[in-house]
Amino acid sequence: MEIMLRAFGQLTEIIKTNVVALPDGADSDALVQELQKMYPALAAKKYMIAIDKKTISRNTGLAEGSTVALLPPFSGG
Amino acid sequence: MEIMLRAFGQLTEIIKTNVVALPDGADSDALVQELQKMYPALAAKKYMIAIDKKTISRNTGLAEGSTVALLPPFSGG
Amino acid sequence: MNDRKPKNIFTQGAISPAFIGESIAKHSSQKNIGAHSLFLGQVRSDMIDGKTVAAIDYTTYEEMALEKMQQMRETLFEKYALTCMHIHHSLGRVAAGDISLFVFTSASHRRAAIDACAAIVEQIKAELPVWGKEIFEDESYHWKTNTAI
Amino acid sequence: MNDRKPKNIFTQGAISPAFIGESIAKHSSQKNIGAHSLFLGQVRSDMIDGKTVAAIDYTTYEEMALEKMQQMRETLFEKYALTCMHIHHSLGRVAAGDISLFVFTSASHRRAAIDACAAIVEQIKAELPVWGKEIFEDESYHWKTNTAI
Repeated sequence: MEIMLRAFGQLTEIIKTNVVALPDGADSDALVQELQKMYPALAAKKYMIAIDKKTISRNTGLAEGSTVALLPPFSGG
Repeated sequence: MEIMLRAFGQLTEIIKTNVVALPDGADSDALVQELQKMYPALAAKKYMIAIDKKTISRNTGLAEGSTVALLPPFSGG
Repeated sequence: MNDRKPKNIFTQGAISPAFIGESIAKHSSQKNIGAHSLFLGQVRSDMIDGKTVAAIDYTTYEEMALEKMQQMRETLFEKYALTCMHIHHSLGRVAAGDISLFVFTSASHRRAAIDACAAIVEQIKAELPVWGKEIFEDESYHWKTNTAI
Repeated sequence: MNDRKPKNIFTQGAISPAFIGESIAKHSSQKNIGAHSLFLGQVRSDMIDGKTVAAIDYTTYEEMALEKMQQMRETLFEKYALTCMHIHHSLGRVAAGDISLFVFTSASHRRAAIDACAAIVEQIKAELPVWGKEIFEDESYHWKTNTAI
């Protein structure tokens, strides 16, 4: 299945794709593993994950067409 | 001796003089008694007293030319 | 003792929103400022005993108020890491909907600006010798009282 | 669930002091307002590793930020007796000395306006998906981090 990927802030410098192909039934942990394989620099970075605009606090299932965003610490204002 | 008197806020409606003659050595309690004799409506009013711009919290001596201000509760802002 | 003449804070009539905008603009050259906190007091058309407040007429004991404000300013600058503070209070008549108090604190970081602004507003309400006379639409009046909220 | 489209809070570039003045002026017709509290975030020319910040370039995850802001707004109105609240955050480049955040709360009484303003500023800093990239005078950069002060 295809996952839409969005990176923000500092992570835009590491992540260069906006689509990731994963086996059907993959979850957010699987996505992170795949991304770290593609972009080893990601492992050292601090970020939260949002699936379809909701941040998650534990491993969460993904579906075809889910939009996953990687959010480094916010620094607005 | 002569005391300069200033009234503010609601008390401007009661107190109509700006000079009060008192015996030499009179204190703020004596002034209040004198003012309540002149303006009986004053007795029912809430106010603080300032002598030469400093508020007092107890009976305080007055001197020739002291400026005594009667300050109803503040309501600025 | 500080013999310096206290800074004036009083302005005749309402404080205009354009003046507030200009005050903000003046701070753009102070590039160590990261946060501004502003408090504005606006005259409410309260209903009191069936009558509506049309304006407040403010008076003060000016010499005492300016000395008091100067003391409050010095204490505040000792307590909070402020870059600057500006206070403007109206005297005379201010119509309902217009602004009669403008408090403006600036600092490098937000906590100092926000906390100092909130603190000085409370002090102004409680300790500054200023009196408001609420004028109703029929020109009768009521002496304003300040509350803790 | 609230399906209403969230209100936009983002504006391209700096927020002008004149716009802030105009926002204040618009409230003079709301005669139940007694207090306004405003917070302004101004870009500091911080020195980082010997280089001076000339501007901050802000980006956001807009769809998520607007939904988040809408939730924060609803929670705030449940907690505080506000008349209104307006939030403006810059996107893109804002020069040092210019304003990138404008928070404006109004209420009948000061405690609600002041407390709500302080609360929403903290939430914006901590929970709104916005990122600031501090651009130095030589065009190199540093990713901004927010602090609790």
